[in-house]
Amino acid sequence: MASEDASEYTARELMVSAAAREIDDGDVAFVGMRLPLIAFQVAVSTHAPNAMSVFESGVVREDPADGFLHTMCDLPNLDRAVSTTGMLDVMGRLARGDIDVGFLGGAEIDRYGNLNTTRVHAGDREIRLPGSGGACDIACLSDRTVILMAHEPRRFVERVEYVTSPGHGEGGDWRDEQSVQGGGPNALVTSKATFGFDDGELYLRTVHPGVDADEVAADFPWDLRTREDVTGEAVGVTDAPSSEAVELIREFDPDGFWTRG
Amino acid sequence: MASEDASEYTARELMVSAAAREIDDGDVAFVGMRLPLIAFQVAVSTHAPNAMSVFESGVVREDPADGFLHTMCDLPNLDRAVSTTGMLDVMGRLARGDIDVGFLGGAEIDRYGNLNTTRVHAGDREIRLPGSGGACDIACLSDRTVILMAHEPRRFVERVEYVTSPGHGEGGDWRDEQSVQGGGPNALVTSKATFGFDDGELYLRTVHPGVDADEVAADFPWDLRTREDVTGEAVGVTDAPSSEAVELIREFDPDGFWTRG
Amino acid sequence: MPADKTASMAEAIASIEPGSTIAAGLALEHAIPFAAGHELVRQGTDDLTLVGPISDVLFDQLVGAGLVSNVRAAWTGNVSAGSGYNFRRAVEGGELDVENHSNFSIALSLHAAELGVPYLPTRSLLGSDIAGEPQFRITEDPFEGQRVVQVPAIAPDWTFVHVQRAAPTGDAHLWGNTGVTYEAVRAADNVLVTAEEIVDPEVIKSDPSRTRITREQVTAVVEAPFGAHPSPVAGRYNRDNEFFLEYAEATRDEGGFDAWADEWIHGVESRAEYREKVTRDLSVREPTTAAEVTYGQ
Amino acid sequence: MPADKTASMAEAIASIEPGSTIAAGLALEHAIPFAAGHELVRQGTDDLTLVGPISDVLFDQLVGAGLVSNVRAAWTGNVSAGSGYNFRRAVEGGELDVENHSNFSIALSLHAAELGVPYLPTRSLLGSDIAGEPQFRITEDPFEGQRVVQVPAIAPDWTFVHVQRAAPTGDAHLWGNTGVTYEAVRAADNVLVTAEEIVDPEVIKSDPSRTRITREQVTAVVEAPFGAHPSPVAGRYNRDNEFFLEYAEATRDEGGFDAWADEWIHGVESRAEYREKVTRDLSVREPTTAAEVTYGQ
Repeated sequence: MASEDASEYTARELMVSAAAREIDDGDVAFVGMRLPLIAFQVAVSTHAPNAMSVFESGVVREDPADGFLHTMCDLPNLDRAVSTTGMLDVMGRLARGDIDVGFLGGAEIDRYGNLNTTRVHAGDREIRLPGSGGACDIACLSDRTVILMAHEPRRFVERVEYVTSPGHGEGGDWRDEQSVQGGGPNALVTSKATFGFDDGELYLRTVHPGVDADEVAADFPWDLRTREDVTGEAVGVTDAPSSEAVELIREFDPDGFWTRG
Repeated sequence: MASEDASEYTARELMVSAAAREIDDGDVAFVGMRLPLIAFQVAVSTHAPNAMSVFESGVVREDPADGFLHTMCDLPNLDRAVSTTGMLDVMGRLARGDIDVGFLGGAEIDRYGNLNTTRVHAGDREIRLPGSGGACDIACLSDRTVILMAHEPRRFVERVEYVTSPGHGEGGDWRDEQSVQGGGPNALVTSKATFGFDDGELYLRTVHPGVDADEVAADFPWDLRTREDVTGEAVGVTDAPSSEAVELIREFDPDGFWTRG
Repeated sequence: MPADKTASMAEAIASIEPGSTIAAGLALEHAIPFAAGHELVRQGTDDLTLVGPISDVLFDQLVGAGLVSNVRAAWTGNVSAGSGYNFRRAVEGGELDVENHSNFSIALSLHAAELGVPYLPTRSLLGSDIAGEPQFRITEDPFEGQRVVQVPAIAPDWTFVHVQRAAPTGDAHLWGNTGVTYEAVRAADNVLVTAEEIVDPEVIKSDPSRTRITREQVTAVVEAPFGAHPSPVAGRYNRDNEFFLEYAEATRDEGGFDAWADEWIHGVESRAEYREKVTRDLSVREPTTAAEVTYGQ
Repeated sequence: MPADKTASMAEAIASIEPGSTIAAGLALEHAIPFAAGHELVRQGTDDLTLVGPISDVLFDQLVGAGLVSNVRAAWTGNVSAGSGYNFRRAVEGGELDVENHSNFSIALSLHAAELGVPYLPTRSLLGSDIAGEPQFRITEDPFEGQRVVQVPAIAPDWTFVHVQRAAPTGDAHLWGNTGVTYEAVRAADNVLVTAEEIVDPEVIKSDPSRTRITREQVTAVVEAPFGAHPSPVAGRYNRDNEFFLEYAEATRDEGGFDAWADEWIHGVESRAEYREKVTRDLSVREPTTAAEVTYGQ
């Protein structure tokens, strides 16, 4: 467990901080649970005081819950919410194009940001995963999405076995061609690096402090492009979380249930 | 204005009483306003204590309102209702086939019980009427419908100019052939007589006390069939409203706004 | 701090362009936004398309004022008296186009826009001449081979809604029957909330399950006590039936509307002055208080 | 007098046929009808098809008890711990069929049944492999030529819903987020309402805008205090996260579920006894009371 010194932080705290920066002030964010939930709480407490969060269970909230959340339906998230409503109300906002940013996770991601949370293979054995939940809807319909994943090489595959949540499909203008409404993935944040998308394809944008860019590239089964390839600018180093962000994360997750250990 | 003696009653009070008898105990009735609303209140206060009423504005009610109603949204109809909800909630009940009986009115009715409340001609002049409201939906989707109309010969036409609310179309199995879901009109109650439907065609069932059956038939521009033609049983006389029914009608409409004058 | 969306009625209505599509009268005879409608008449915002299930004289007034080119509705009239005479005259005179709907089809049109889809199917309308109106398509569904009518989406430029209470943010509480209010709020590009009372946001947030109109959908919030008169507002005031009957009498003949509007719209400076002109007692004399509900953690 | 629909949990569950389709867990992590599910396990009602968005271990428990042939859902697992191990084993062992949905598509399936139509269209799913699952059709809409996915209706035999309070008639108040609860209630042939508290009908009728579950849809009402534990109920008790983690640990290995069920399902006589076994304090310590609302006339 990390020390309580805010100048030290865990990889997950860095992920939360990086994810929080993907929320602009005034955004309506489709949040879900775990790290993105904390990221929203950090964002709205710092640079994005007018951001709003919506949750597929039917919760609309403007401010951090006054208590720790294991799930989006924990009572602190319902208490003094802007609205506790139904799923179609929230999904309607997605479908009308009113959601600026949606957060996604996944067991597997491929070159074009497609995500699989339905079934994977470990050798010959097929492993059944929980499934989409609202992820497919968020992936299809949000203006942009941000993906958070643990950095494990087995999660990076050339082509996902099952597209639970479409990213940029086969790259390029695939979403337009397939009439997929939202804008698709804008960023991937792992526990080692952050990535952008160029012409629908993943590229390495920044590595977290102390991580080597070549080491990250080696975790991918294809020839990973980098910011240098895309913009000419060298791969950067991810901004460390501010001490304010770290303090907030530890306020929202006091036992480190989601962000430590 | 009628006397307060319950053994005397107006034509509209008789219509309300006849309409109330069309509601069975346990029915869910799609009521609307004016005479059917009072008919529901009478029915639930007498022979149909377990009937429920629904209104397209989004009101579900088990008992008569404790106050006079000009419209289905008057506050006495909302106060202590079973539910004050939205239109799709109520229309969903219709669409699922959960409404046993719906009430309709109309400016014109034809041989097969089709109703027009959209536009009529008076000579060369086209008169625009208010339109369907929920009537078309009730006519399409209720298990059965009951129609209430003032008895005026100009209202009885061979074929309505515009089918706002479908009855039995062209007679026979027309509704099945056209995939019209509900059962269609079961009865017509006018200020002079009651009518049934046989093979989709209107026939005279009973005349109100003091009304002559031939006189009623003469008001129709086609050769009106009668109960004698359909069942062999002579045209009857409509049951007068019970004194209890008359008293209830005057309780629910104390100034006779809908039922007198 | 979330944006403060409060405005005067004049300011809010001034932001509506001529030629707009406006949905109103969405809770049917309940909570009709008459105060907002009257300000449209004062400002002369014209070439409007009106959308709603039944309008109980609000649409008739806007038609009488010459502001309306098109009505997409199920019923237009006066629930107490029957006809809406301005509406009748305008249609019969060829000055007004009408897209005929049923209540269910207008609800589905707004619901389609709410759900972000081009249409919704229904088994209503089949067998009626409404199903044959040009805006609809009849098809067979691919699963069960049932005939269904496909009802196209309607996304109004503006939805007007009158509520009991709203926060300056736009979050609002409406109770009593709601008709197609929420569908229309979500379908619209802009929403004008007129409220009996503007309240502290904490009042609204104390009961988030009653909050079905939320700020992102709301463009402006106007405090308009008595803003739905002569229609009723649950818990606030009863319906003024006589007013509807007097309106019918006053507008039965051509030109009658102008005199009526001179008295009740142009002749009053404010809703407060309008309210003073209404002498009937419409107050709620036997209130029912909703059973306690708690949230918390 | 309207029918009294109150029943014991055993009576209510005994009326459910093996082979039924049951929708449950409809408010997502909130107010999951665990007490009703546990009685299904006790009675061994099997060959079930389960329908719901995400089930947060209720479905995993019914699968673990060997009662389930089919799951039509968007997500099946344990929200605190990730995997639902019984579900995984059953699918991987070929004992359980899964119809893959997203949350939106399962919501639309139930909504289609609610609206009495064979399908509803959506622009979600396009581009995913879920859109290619056999239950869906992809087509172009006839108005704008947009690609849409047609989602077929699902009408469950039973919907289970847990609420804060219900009248013996079946009219009920549920607050806090509701997910697809109302759609599923209206889509179903039968509804089992389990309630923290059975109340006088006048309590429910004091606030008809909160009453979105009404009697005609309800088959049975069971008083089941603590009936949603370990999930939370707004205003009543907090979520018992440790319980979910302990359940995950207990069921990680084959056979683990039986021991768990012996303790928590077969080993308790009543929900009261179950409640006594739960030692953590889940009470609502900082209640928020909803602002006053009045109706009346």
